[in-house]
Amino acid sequence: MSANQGANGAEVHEVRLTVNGAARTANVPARRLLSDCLRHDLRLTGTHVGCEHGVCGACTILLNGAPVRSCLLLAVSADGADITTVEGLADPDGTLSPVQQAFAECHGLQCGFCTPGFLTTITAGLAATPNPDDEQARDMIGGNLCRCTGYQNILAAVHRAAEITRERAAEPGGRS
Amino acid sequence: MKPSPFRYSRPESVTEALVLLDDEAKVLAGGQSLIPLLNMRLAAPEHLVDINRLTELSYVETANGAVRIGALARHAEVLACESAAAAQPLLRQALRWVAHPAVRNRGTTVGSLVHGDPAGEMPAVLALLGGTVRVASIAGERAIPASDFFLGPLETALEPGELAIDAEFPALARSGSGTGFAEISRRRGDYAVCGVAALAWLGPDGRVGGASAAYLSMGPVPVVLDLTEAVAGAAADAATFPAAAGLARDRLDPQPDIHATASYRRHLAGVLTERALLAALADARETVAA
Amino acid sequence: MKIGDTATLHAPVHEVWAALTDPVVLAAAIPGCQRLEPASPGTWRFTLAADVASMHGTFTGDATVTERRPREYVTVTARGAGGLGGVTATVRVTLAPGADDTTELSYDADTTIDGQLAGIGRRMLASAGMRLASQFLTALSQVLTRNGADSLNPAPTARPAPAQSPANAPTLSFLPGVLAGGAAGAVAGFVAAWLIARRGR
Amino acid sequence: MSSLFGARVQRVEDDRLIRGHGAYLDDLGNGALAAAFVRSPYAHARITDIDVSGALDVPGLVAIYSYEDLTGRLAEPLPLLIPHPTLTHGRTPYPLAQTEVNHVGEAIAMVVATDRYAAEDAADLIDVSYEPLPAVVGIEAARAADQLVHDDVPGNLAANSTQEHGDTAAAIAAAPHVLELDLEIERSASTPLEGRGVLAEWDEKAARLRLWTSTQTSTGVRAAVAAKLGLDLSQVDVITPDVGGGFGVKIVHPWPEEVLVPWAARLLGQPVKFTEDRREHFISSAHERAQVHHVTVGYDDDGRMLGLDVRFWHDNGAYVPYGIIVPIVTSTQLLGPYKPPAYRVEFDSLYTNTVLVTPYRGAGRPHGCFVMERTIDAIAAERGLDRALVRERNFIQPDEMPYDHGLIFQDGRPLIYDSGDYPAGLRKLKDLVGWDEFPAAKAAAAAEGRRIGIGLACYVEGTGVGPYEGAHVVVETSGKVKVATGLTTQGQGHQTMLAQVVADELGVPLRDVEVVTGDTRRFSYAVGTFASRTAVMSGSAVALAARKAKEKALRVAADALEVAPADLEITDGVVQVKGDPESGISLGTVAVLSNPLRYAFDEAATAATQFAGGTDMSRPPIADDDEPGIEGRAYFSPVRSTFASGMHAVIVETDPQTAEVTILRYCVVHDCGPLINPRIVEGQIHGGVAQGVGGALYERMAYDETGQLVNASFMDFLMPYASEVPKQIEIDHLETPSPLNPLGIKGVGEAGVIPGAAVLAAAIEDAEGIPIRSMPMSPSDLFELRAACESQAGRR
Repeated sequence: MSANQGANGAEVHEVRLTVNGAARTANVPARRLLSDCLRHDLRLTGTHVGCEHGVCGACTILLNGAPVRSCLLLAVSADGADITTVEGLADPDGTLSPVQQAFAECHGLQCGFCTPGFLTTITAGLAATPNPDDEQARDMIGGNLCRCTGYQNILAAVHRAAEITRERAAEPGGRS
Repeated sequence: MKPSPFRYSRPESVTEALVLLDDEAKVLAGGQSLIPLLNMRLAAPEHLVDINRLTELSYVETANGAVRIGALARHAEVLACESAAAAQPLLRQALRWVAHPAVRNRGTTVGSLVHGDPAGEMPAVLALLGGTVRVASIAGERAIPASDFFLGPLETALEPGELAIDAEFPALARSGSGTGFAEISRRRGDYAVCGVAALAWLGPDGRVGGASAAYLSMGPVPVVLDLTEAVAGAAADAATFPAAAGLARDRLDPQPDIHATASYRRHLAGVLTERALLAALADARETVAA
Repeated sequence: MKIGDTATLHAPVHEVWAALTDPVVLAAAIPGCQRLEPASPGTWRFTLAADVASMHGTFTGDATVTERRPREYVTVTARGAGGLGGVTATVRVTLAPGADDTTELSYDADTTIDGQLAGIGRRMLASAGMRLASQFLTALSQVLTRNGADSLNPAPTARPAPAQSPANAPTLSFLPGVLAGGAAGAVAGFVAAWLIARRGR
Repeated sequence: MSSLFGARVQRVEDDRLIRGHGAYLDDLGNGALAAAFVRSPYAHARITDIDVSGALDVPGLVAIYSYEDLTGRLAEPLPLLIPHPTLTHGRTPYPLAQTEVNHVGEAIAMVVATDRYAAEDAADLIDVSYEPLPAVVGIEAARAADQLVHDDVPGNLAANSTQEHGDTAAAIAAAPHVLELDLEIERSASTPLEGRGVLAEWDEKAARLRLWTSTQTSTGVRAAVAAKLGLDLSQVDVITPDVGGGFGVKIVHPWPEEVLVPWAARLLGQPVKFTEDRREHFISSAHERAQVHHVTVGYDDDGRMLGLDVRFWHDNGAYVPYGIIVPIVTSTQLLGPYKPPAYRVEFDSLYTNTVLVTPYRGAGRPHGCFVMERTIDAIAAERGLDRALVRERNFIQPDEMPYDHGLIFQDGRPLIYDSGDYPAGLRKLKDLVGWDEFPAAKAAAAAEGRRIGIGLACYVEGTGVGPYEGAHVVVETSGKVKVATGLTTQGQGHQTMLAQVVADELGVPLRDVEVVTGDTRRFSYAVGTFASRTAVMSGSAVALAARKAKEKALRVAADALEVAPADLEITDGVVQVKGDPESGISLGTVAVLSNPLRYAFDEAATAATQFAGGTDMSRPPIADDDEPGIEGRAYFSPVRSTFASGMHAVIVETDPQTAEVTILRYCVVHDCGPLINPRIVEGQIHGGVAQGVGGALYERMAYDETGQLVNASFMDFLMPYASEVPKQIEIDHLETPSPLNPLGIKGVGEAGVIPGAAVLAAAIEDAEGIPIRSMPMSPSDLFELRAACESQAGRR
């Protein structure tokens, strides 16, 4: 991080991040939320902002692998971090991640606005708990709000994603 | 909902942090309580001192009969720490109720103490266990006992210029004592409508020796009650503890809000006192059996 | 858009009038004034750096005296134009003796604005204009109480014009305010320019 | 009938959205100027001054606007969208408050700056002086009218409306039994995860406005903005991007921001964007639900209603831009599947100094259903009859369809149910939930000290209201089919559902059909997405348009193949002689042939050029009554609404100690006619049920007596998480086709939410043995209700 004066007189900090595997740099004032930095400075608009007070979970990203609310993080504070957003979940060849595929198969989304937060949260959740039971699946998504689906199909997608992960691992030369 | 401008410092050491902490400064650790306030512009500190680089404070240590939690230890790290859970099971029992995993991944345990929300789980745990918060400033260090630390809603004894370094939670004397935690919130992960952290121990006769409990959302600060007079001598496997519940209801004077009337809160305090006690005694009996 | 205000200056009327008719004083006291010089009898040409909020620009134009009575009042009509738009303003400045050798100064301005500046909102323009006028009056007041223009650094491009009456110049000093206070927006350009100029000091 | 209609196909929308490639409003317009608003902190006040001087130095500030900047029609109040003869005192807000503010959150000044941070900085520094006025909060205060919201609206009364069928007073007077009940529902709101938002670009050279807005009606916004800004319709394009949920709140238009943002973009010559934040959404958009009802019902020994009189009071908030649709819907849809021989309903729509009230999913029906179902349960309790039996006895029977209630519905047309089989629905639901076995289960639970209860609630929902929707279908020379309809989509899977209809009609693969909604450049005649109308209205329109395109394709192919059109069929995108796959030509080729060309642009096009031969030289290349291309444009305008129906049953457990309510089972039987995509239908029901549960047990808008909304955040407005919704929602379908549209379909968008408060109240009442007359019901509420009942019982 280095700081200098920006055009508007506010101190501007250079923030270096690894986002979805790529090195990125942004020059932002200290108060810039990480969610805004990702969306507007780095143009990764897949991360959505639903409440800006940490309750809805739409802005959830993976910070060094762990889900966190990007609206409750200053971009400067994340300097040096490794970040995964929804745009980074699919394989480089475009193959959907197990969680993404499960959402499509299970009708786990309607308007899609909260979906990126669910996808990142579940991705990390399944890494920690690869075969969740119903209660664990519910806990996994317990901090994300969805106003469309009533969560039924999202829960189904958690289980289906676990299943797809197992299926892929079982494929000859399958990926993890 | 965007923060007001502020001056930003990110010290690399505690010493540097203490030098930077002027009277206008606010410390940013996990930010899970502070940043919502900044976003809503309910708080607009002139200077923000970000301590997220002070990895020297990210420890969770169990030694000398206590669990010591550094100012940068995230809730999730404390929750996952087996030695901490073994030394003081109440930590894990309570941390499960702190918000949601994504918040626990970033939020710090010491930060939630410093935030001083009477609806928060960790202030009640510190208060019940009689722990201390170690704070430092350029003038030196001091240890503030929990009983002096929480002054009012969102108000603690931390002075401007002081940084909370760590918090010490006394370990549980494992033989014949146990802890329990019970909470009711409107939605899972919300702040408690009422919550109870309980500590109970067995007497030499195998009956209940005594108990105490700390209450969330039942006053301006965590409220600790000695329940011993209501439980001493009872069978350790009793199914109910109406006297303890009654004592809690008599002694507590909660306030109403949009989620609960005062009388409902008082009623819950009784119900949850019993639930937390039952859990604590079951825990205590287990340690004896073991 | 109309704006107006009053101020008490701690000098007798004749001194105020003199200061208001001294181009050196005026050029120095008008925020953002880059140039102030006579064009023809009764008309002055001016250049003002204008910077309204995030808009930047320069206004060039003429100010013409339409009415005057020494030590009592003067009315000036000014037109300015620049990249941000155009401004037309009519400003009347009135002086009256106050208690203890002071002067009660009042001004009223009526302004119309077009172009980009017209789009920024009239309250912002008026507010900025009045603030600039106030800054001008404060600067003027300082000159008067220090009993001379020496305390102000003369603007390098301001040229005295002894050959003609500079009586329209004082009104020009309110132009930014007037413009800012004016109908829609051009004034704001002036206003902002002054703000910038002020910050630069 | 065919392969795609009724298939559980995966949504075509999803691939983009799950990759993070959606384009919601705030994802657009990077670099646009940002708008923020100064909003009233008072519920009721006169504005005495607006001092912006403190804001002038904010870096990045571009402009500040207040009412006096508004000119022309922009300076007038916003439109009253749906006038009604009984809405005698309709009041709507100005885009920016003129002299008075009437609710906390009303916009007073707009700030434009280089980004939202700077805009908020400036907004914070604008000093508005107020002369506070007494606030009218709640229906009681509005009725008392000691204080007025609007000086020129006596009694705070926006509208008083009455409808009656039969002689209700006489019927009740003559009835052997009469009950009176007071029933109340509190406020909730749509709260989509994405708030409102609008982005505008003015093209000075083309004199054309391009507007993106998170709306439920792009054509409505277009007409309103054109009128307000004095532009011709053809100068305004309105594009609906991906929309992060609507649920009703985004049907209101134009929101102040929807006219102010394009106006500022034009003035400033730069794109301007407004992205509503969460706090703004709570205090500056719209709420719904709050009503107080008094019911008088007369009935016979068997529980059959003889006369029903409902008097209710509707809190419409500070303004009525959407008219009085909500109470009108309550007053008419309250009847559900029942047929009281005499019915009278009267309501007052009342102003309060609170956020305005406009339709939220269900739109007046949840309250009506609550009133009707509570009444039926009260009759059953008083008579000692089974609650399901009393319902059955009051049902409209299938052979009574179409059934005329003798009332006027929300579309101004007669309230006539077109079809439905309520007894069959009830049988299915009783089987699904195990209604007849429940008493034994309840007794067994009671023996263990547990309290469980079962509830039942039925509803009928008028869906697919007019006036019309249209669609355009064109077959490209690639064989791809492009479909456009004007209404908008907010996550309901319209692109998939409508593509299924078109693919079936045309005989093409689903992957070849692409549907665009809500873009006035593509289809400019439309109404909007509300009242569960898309499948019925646009579904029918795309079917009719596809049929026209198909008819044309068959005619062109018949010419080419020298057979009669009637001998042709289209299968998998190939036009062929029936039963003869070898004879086929692709639909793309047919599209080439349908458009006689002078210039070839590729090899396929060569077949349609003028020297390609094979044409009849005695006729013009395009016949007098014909057009080039394989296209169809059609409109669907039904004579009146079609009526979907359903019923929910729920089993709850109430905690004897903590008064917490746990849903053990949630069962749904729903009838929306033939299902186009059962997966999507079930998704709609799931979401509705979750909102119903939220409204019944968690959500309320908590205003204090001064008109401050004290829970204006997701921390305290308790939208359910996964942990709060039923673990499983069990669904069974009934498919009673509608005779009113070509596909026989009925809408489903709102259905799931309608009986939420009613069915949960019934189940809690059954578990607790305490009459439930007011919802929502928090554990604290239930605890206090228990205490009140105990103290009442103690007094007796």
